[in-house]
Amino acid sequence: MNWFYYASPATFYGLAGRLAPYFFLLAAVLTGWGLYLGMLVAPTDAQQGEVYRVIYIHVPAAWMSMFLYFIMACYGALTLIFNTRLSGMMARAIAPTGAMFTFIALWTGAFWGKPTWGAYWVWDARLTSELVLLFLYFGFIALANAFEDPRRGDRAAALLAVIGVVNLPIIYFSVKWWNTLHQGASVSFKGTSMHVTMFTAMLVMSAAAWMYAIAVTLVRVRSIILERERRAQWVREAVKA
Amino acid sequence: MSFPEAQPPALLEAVSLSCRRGPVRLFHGLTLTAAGGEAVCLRGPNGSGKTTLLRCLAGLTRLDAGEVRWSGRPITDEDCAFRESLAFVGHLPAVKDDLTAEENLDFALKLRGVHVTDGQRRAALEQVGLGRRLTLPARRLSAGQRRRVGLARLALDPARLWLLDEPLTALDDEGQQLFRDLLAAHLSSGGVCVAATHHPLAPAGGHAREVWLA
Amino acid sequence: MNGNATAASGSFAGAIAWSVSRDLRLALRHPDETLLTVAFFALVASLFPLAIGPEPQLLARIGPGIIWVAALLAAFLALPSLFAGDYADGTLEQMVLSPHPSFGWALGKALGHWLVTGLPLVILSPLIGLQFGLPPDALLVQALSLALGTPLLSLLGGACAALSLGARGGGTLLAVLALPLFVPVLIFGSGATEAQATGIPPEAHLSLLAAGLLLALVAVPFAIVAALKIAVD
Amino acid sequence: MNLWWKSAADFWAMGGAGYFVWMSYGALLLAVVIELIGLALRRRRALAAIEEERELEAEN
Repeated sequence: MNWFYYASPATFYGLAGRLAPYFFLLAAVLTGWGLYLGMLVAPTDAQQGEVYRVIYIHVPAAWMSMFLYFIMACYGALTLIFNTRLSGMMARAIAPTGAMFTFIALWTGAFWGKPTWGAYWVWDARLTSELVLLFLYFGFIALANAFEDPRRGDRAAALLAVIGVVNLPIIYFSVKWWNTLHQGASVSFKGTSMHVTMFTAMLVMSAAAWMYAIAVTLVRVRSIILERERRAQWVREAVKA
Repeated sequence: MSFPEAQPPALLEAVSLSCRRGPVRLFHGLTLTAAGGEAVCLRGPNGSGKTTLLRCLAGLTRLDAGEVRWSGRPITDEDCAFRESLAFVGHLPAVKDDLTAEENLDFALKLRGVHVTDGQRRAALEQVGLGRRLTLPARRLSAGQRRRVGLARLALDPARLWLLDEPLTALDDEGQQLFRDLLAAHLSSGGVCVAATHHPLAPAGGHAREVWLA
Repeated sequence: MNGNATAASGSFAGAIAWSVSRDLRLALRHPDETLLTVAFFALVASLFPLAIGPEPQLLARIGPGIIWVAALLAAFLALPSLFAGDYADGTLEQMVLSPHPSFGWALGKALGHWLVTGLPLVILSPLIGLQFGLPPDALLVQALSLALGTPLLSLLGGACAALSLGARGGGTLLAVLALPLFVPVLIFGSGATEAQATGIPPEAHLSLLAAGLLLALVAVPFAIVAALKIAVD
Repeated sequence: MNLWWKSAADFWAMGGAGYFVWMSYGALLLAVVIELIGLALRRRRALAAIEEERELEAEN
């Protein structure tokens, strides 16, 4: 398969259109199954009672938020090295979903923290670096849209994503160091021994989050392509069909 | 000035360049060569891509396709060797308001890696008619006088390739004549010049090939 | 083109010398800008006692953090103008096209920014520390942590300033880009002073800051040049 | 797979932590709904812009 065939926005527009529904379907099925397992079948947790069930969306959201930022940085590197147009659009398409997952991770972390630790916001290493990650996402989105020429925005935001992804581990470990320095080792989520159904439910929910992120990104990148190529001839045919 | 039969080796070669600015494709498959002692004049209506082509030749703007070669070697991204022989004059005269004309010239040449004595600098400024304004902060200079600081830099710059964007703007008749003298000296010593301009570039009797951009 | 001028030759030292000497001369033409940064630093630091109250033990405890945040914000304020002037008057094109290695003048610009903003903060910090009643040894560690931290801020902030050149949103956009990257510097910087003030040896914090600085000195100028080339494209 | 909960009421109560669990899941649901609506709006705006572009071209 000619790899660069699908790299051109025109052809990718069609491919994304065909793939997106399947990913949405997969996401729905996996979510249904995951929730069934996690919420209806999995037993109560010995220490935390029922509130631990927030884990089925908190952990996948946290994973997705970090992984999507990493993928954005990869697309950014592609944009900087090969100057391809589509990779810049893909990075822009991922950013809002990544920011959403980061916000959900923070929100669910807070609502989980209240009954467990007694406070909505605890300066725990993970939550704090998640908060900084949210600012990195806002920075990416703001920078990408801050220029007249969208290509210029793509390249500047791509470089920011690469700089951000290099700094992310440094931020995480500096916050972890800072956290243990001031409060001693905070309770870690991994303390609770994972019942097998709990673990499978969480994996299934992670896969569901994956499918959802891909589906949403494909749909959003189609809109971005339409916005960028609105004068092109192929757009007229594609839209008419 | 008779032109020798055998074509002198092309110093600057641009092979099938193409570049887009947003949705608009400015030029495609454009090829251009210039040998030592030759001046090429880019003509065309506003927005036809003259400036973008110049910036592509200098390596400022990234090309979508095509390649620019200087004395046979393709220009790479961090190409200090090529830039040692390049003098680029853009729309903006690159003059700092807070510095005097002499300081601006001094820093401009240092940035080009060119070392000249104070005497040479002052002589160049005199040559371009700024002799009495050496200690005046550039803020007080007119647009034409700022351009002349650029001319003084060109006079002292040993670069073999001149890429000039509208070099004659804001220059009065005397200034334009100064520029044409500098250009004639540059070409006669084997230099190459590519300029985007609406004014006639050809020095009296000389020849300047013209490239029209749609 | 008279032949007597020597041929153009790019050099690393030439690049740094050019950017530092030019930026210092420009700063000397506008000494008020440097004083503004220092005044802002002192002003922000003295707002907190007014807000929290003069109670010495409390001020001594929160002093290190506040001074570091004030220094960080002061260093941040001078960032937008780092490349904006060159971008506006066309000097940036000449820099990108200079035969000097771009790593050199990018490092020189960050160094110039540090000399004009970071260094005065380091020199003034003991004075402000006295305001918060910090012991002399803590003042020394604080000045050392600022001396290691502020160049890091100039480098990281320089990259973000280059990224947001010509962007809408100006200063606030730069803040959203740069401040998350400043988090580790703030943590280790203020952590060092606080450790010293509470009797813990600060060597760990200072060595991490120094390591961060070395890493940034080697890597960040490349990011600055890449960002500037995007801006000039 | 027998269900863990005795009755639907137990399920909603979530052993006393219902408020926190359903506020979390509700937030996720709301975020997803907002994102999907946003996507649809964005696509509609893009199509309208294309239409506008075509009319503009048709005129001159």
